[in-house]
Amino acid sequence: MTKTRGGFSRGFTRRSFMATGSAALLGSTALGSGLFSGGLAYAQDFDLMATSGEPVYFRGWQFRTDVVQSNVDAYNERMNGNVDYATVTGDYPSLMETTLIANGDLDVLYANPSSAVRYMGGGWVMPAAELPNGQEIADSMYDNIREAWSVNGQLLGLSYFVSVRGTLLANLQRLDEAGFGDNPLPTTWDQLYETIYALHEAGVETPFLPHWFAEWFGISWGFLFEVMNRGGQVADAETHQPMMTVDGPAGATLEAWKRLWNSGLVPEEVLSYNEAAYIDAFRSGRYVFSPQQIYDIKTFNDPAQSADVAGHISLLPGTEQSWGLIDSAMYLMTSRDRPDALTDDVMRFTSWYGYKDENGDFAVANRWLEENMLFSAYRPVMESDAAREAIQSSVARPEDYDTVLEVYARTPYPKGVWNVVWSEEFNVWLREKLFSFLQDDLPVAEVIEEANAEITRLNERYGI
Amino acid sequence: MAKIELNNVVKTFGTQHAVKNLDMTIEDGELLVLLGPSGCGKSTTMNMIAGLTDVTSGHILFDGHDVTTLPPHARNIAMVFQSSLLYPHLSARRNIYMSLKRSGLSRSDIEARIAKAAETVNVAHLLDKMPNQLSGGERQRVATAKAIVREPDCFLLDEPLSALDAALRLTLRAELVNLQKRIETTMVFVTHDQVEAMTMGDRIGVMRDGGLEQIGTPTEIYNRPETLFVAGFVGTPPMNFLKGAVIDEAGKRLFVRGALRLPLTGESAGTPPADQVILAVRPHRMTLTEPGEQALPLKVYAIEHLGNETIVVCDSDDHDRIRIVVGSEFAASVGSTLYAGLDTSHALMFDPATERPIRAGKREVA
Amino acid sequence: MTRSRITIWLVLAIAVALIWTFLPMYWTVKFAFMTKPEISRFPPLLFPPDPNLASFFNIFGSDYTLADGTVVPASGQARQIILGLRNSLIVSVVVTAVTIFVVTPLSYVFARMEFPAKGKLLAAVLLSVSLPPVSTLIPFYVLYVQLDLVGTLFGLIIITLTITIPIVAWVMIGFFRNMPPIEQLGRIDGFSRLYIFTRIMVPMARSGIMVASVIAFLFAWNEYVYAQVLVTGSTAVTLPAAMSGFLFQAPEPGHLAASIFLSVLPPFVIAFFLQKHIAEMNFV
Amino acid sequence: MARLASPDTETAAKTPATRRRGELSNLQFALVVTVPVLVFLVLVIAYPLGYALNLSFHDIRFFGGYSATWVGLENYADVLSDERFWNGFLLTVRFTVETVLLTLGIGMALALVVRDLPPRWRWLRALIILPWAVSPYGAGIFFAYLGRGQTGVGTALANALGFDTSINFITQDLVVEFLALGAAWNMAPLVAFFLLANMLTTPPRLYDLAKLDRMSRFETFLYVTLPPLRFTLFVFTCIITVLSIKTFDYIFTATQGGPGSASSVLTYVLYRTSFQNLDLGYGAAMSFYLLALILISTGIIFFTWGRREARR
Repeated sequence: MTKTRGGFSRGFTRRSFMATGSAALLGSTALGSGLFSGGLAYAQDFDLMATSGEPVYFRGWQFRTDVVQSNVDAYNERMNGNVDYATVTGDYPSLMETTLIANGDLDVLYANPSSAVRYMGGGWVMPAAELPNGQEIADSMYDNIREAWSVNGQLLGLSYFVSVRGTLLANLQRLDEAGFGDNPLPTTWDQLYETIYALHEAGVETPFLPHWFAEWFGISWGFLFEVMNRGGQVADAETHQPMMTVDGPAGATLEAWKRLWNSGLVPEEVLSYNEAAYIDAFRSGRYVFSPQQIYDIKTFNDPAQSADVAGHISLLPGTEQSWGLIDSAMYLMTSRDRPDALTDDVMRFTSWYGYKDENGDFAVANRWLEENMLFSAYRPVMESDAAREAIQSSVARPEDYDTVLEVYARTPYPKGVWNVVWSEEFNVWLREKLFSFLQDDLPVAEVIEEANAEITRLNERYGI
Repeated sequence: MAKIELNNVVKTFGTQHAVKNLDMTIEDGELLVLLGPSGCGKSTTMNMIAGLTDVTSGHILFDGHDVTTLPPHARNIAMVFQSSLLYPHLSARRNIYMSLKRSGLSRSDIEARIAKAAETVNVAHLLDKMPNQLSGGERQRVATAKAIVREPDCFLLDEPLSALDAALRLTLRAELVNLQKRIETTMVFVTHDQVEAMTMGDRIGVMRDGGLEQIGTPTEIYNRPETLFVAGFVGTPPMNFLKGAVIDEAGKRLFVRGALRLPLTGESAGTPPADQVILAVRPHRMTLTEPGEQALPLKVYAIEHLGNETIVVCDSDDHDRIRIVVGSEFAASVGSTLYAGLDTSHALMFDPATERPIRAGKREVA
Repeated sequence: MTRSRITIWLVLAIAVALIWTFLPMYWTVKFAFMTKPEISRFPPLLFPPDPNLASFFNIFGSDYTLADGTVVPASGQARQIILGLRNSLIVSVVVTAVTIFVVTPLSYVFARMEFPAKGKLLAAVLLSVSLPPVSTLIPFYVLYVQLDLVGTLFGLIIITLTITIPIVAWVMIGFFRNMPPIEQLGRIDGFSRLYIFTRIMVPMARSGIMVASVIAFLFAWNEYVYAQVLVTGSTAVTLPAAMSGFLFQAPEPGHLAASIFLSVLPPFVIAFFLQKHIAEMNFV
Repeated sequence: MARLASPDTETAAKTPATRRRGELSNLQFALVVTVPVLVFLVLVIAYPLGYALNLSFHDIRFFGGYSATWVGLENYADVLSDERFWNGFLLTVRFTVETVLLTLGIGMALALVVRDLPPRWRWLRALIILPWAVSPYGAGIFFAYLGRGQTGVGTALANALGFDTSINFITQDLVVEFLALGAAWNMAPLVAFFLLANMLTTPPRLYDLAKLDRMSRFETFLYVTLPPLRFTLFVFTCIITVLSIKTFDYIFTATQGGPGSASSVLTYVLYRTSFQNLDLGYGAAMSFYLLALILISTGIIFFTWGRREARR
């Protein structure tokens, strides 16, 4: 079976980079190995037993590594696998990118879609579409998510989780204390800001913890989802041309931010938080509202983890508008130089881990849902009774179950700025610009103009 | 025992000349003191004799054998370093032992020698102490024991007493001289202390700027300094220098300086007339006198009572410091003027241009 | 010493010095003895209300049951922490040993011998002190990929040596310079240069070598920038790299505090027992 | 007693000149011990420098096909008109100057405190050294938790004293000063110990002299304690300057360059450029400016201060 993995150009790319600095030191890496992908003897049934005996390097960021490890152990034991799992800590996307450029020991990795698109652009990724059961996998995903995860119609990776980052959580207890318990929860960003100022009037010192923290998925993503929640787009989903306007949702977002910042309701330190500090801040019960991961509803309502707020964390309804954006991650396969037999093993493991195990169960995805309320891209997973139980056990009020599904269903995805090779560069730029917008009190119009210009510049640079 | 000869020895560090064309002979069994201010090249000279420093050019001979390229231990010398350096992490016994470790002697011979050397300088009771437990004098003795235990042909001592207090220095000086005479070994002793040099040396080599100024017995050095530098460096208190001129007046030579007109007598009487000379005279050879043509007016600067005698430190009219040794009962107030006469038969005349003595009839050579 | 009396000012000054020294450590390390809700409480607590050792068990892979029966689950990072601890020890000890072995003669030679081009060579050694790791990271990474050294202890040891050698050389050169001219004594006694160096200078320089070892150990033990890029996610992960998993992404301040506490213990013990040598060695 | 020598030992003590051949000359000995290390060091200096130099003349792109285009000095020129670079540059200078002053000042204060300890209290000296054993990234974590309003000691104390407020040091105006304080916490103990070692060599008589001269405490410090420490202070000024300009992991864990870019010092800007944006050529050019900054700063310190101290 022939496949177009572009192995040749990839190998060439890496070697050219290294030769840039050190022609003399360059060893001769086997050029041929990447030319033709491992021709899996593709039969009706995809045999998941590992055969090569060589290690498959699986790397992820640090999240419930105990669960991941036990899943990997199960695969290794049952499927004769030799998967080497470890976490990569620190600046994950950059470290992964460095490893990929260098053709390092890496076969399967976690990636956010924006990173995945970039890696694809670098030619370092073997898309999921190349799996023998690639079509079947794509078919069992929700359409909007499959689309978000595809480049040129090719599905990049398998479902790790799908979540809503920026789900507006509310601390019901604090609302009650402030005398707002009987008011309906806000349903739009504008209503939310009004409530925040009203709370402040009522003596609540820190009513809102905005999504302004310092991670790569912090303030810039906060901007993206607020613009989309307000009905706007940062860039066109197909052409990637900039779409922000001063009197549109982007302008409204920045105006709201400027007012919030200048009102002094938000401690400046938020701008230097990492996610740990961001979650801890909300967990402390100091704040009333905050955009958070939808799966953290479970964390916050768990007395063992969040005694001060457990049982009081609800979410704003998705009746009027969407909240947040789709924050998801995939299992990606790399296209590094490796023996064909090993490539086959990589595919087997990825399919087992990211899709169905040898019994045809979505074992890993189901477990994530139960343990951490991590949603999946696979329809059968989400539509199971187990999913219903998992969600219901995690929310503060029974009616929140419907709200969760409602919010989940409406959540947008910023394809215009994420499914493009410059996504990370724009993200870093946007992050700095937004910090500067707040701290240096830049005019709204100027920031929007510069952001549009930056997108245009990046499009030109990459010939888009 | 060895006779050491230095033939035209030169040492340069980069472009800097540490020792310039040095010729010197150290006689067998002699105690030669190398004297000079710091940086004069005396330590470098000693290091070259020891073999610690390579010679840039020239030759060093021990008993007529060229040892210029031999390493230190092959020259059979012993050396005591500044402040009586010892290995700080080894006991006194081990320190002494280290001198013989490479000798090939049997253990019992070494023990016997150590015991004997320790006895010689009276440190037997200190052998098991560490250097930092020893007093300055004890360290010096241990260092000496370490040196003599080798039974070397030559001892080299590089300012071993410089860090000690005056009283102890006096004692150890005598001890060292006594030791050297007992064991009859050639010894080279480096110091910047002229008293030490005068009291210890059989001969003294005075060095300055990498060159040998003069070599001779203490008496020669004291009485017949061959350069202005030696004259000023040796002797306590140092020689007085008076600038002036020598004129011929009716066949008699006079030293003239301002109103001062001194007839030259004795050896100096032969000094040829010259516009510029320096008259050097020991403070002991000056006396207090009445004002007059032969008296030098001086202003009292300080008075130093030594018990048996008194040194009057004065300023001359052109601000040269002049010292006069007088009787112990002398009294005067600071700032008062007094008049000094001097005995020109003991004065030396130097040419300021060459800094060499002016001898009768040799004026034209210079 | 001018005054050795204990005055009220001295007591006050000592108190301030001790607070200055320990408060920053205490403030984070206390998390290790607190539960998650206690850690995130606002306003923050000054003291752990009910100290427990859960975090210490967790980071080594054991669940821990609190007094009230709550089970605090083991950390998934435990494997890496244990691995990191082991690797950090290996790297630090090897780097320290190699650094001392190599730098002691090197700095002795630079401090006490004259030879051609000495100044230039010394400048080259010292220049490497000023190279920022951030700017050498990419070139090293590429080189390491080609040499297949990424994710290996050997590779990390080599790169850590590039940090420790110049710094330790710098300290040791100063130290050797201030020693008395003992090698002349040795040469008079007929010892070879090698003997003088190994049997006389090295024993004499013991306290200097001790301090240099501490410095080398600390730099190796605390190295994070290179480790982050070269060994994260491999079996050669070091403790700092493994720990950073508690810092980024998933919040585990308790585990972070426990592992920091763990990570400062070895250097503390070493620095504590060797500090008197530092006071002795006066290298500048 | 005439001489100690006896005939049988005389020959043994007079070692023949054969050893000379076996003994290494200065140069040989120096070569044997230094060359391997130097080759190693030169490689590890020269390789990354050369590599980075080459990168800096190229525009490196990974996406849409790898390319390395020769651009000559363009990267260097671009850096000079880059606002982020200058922002980082100023922050680096501010951080470095503050760190040096705080470290030396606090190190001096610590040294003075532990110097005056009576013998029975000397063990306290050992405690003061401990922060030095903490890694920069550990110190970063400590000061992040210490300084944030959410978790910080300021908020805790204020609330313990009854003020319902949050005291936060991680602000645009204060963050650099706060970070400098943390860096000083980390490095001052070492300075203190070397200063202490020097202080203890000052003859106690000088302090008696100062008392006779009726010097105030401050004058005593200025004229008796300080002068012998000047060379040590100079050396540490150099060391801390270099370490402060180079520092990365400390700021990375403490603030990630934030809030906003308020603590994005040069090393952080460089990290973002090279690692996050993969703009390797541009980043390499920037790293040479960083290296130049280090060399020029230490050069300035040496020529304005060090030469004077060395002459002394």
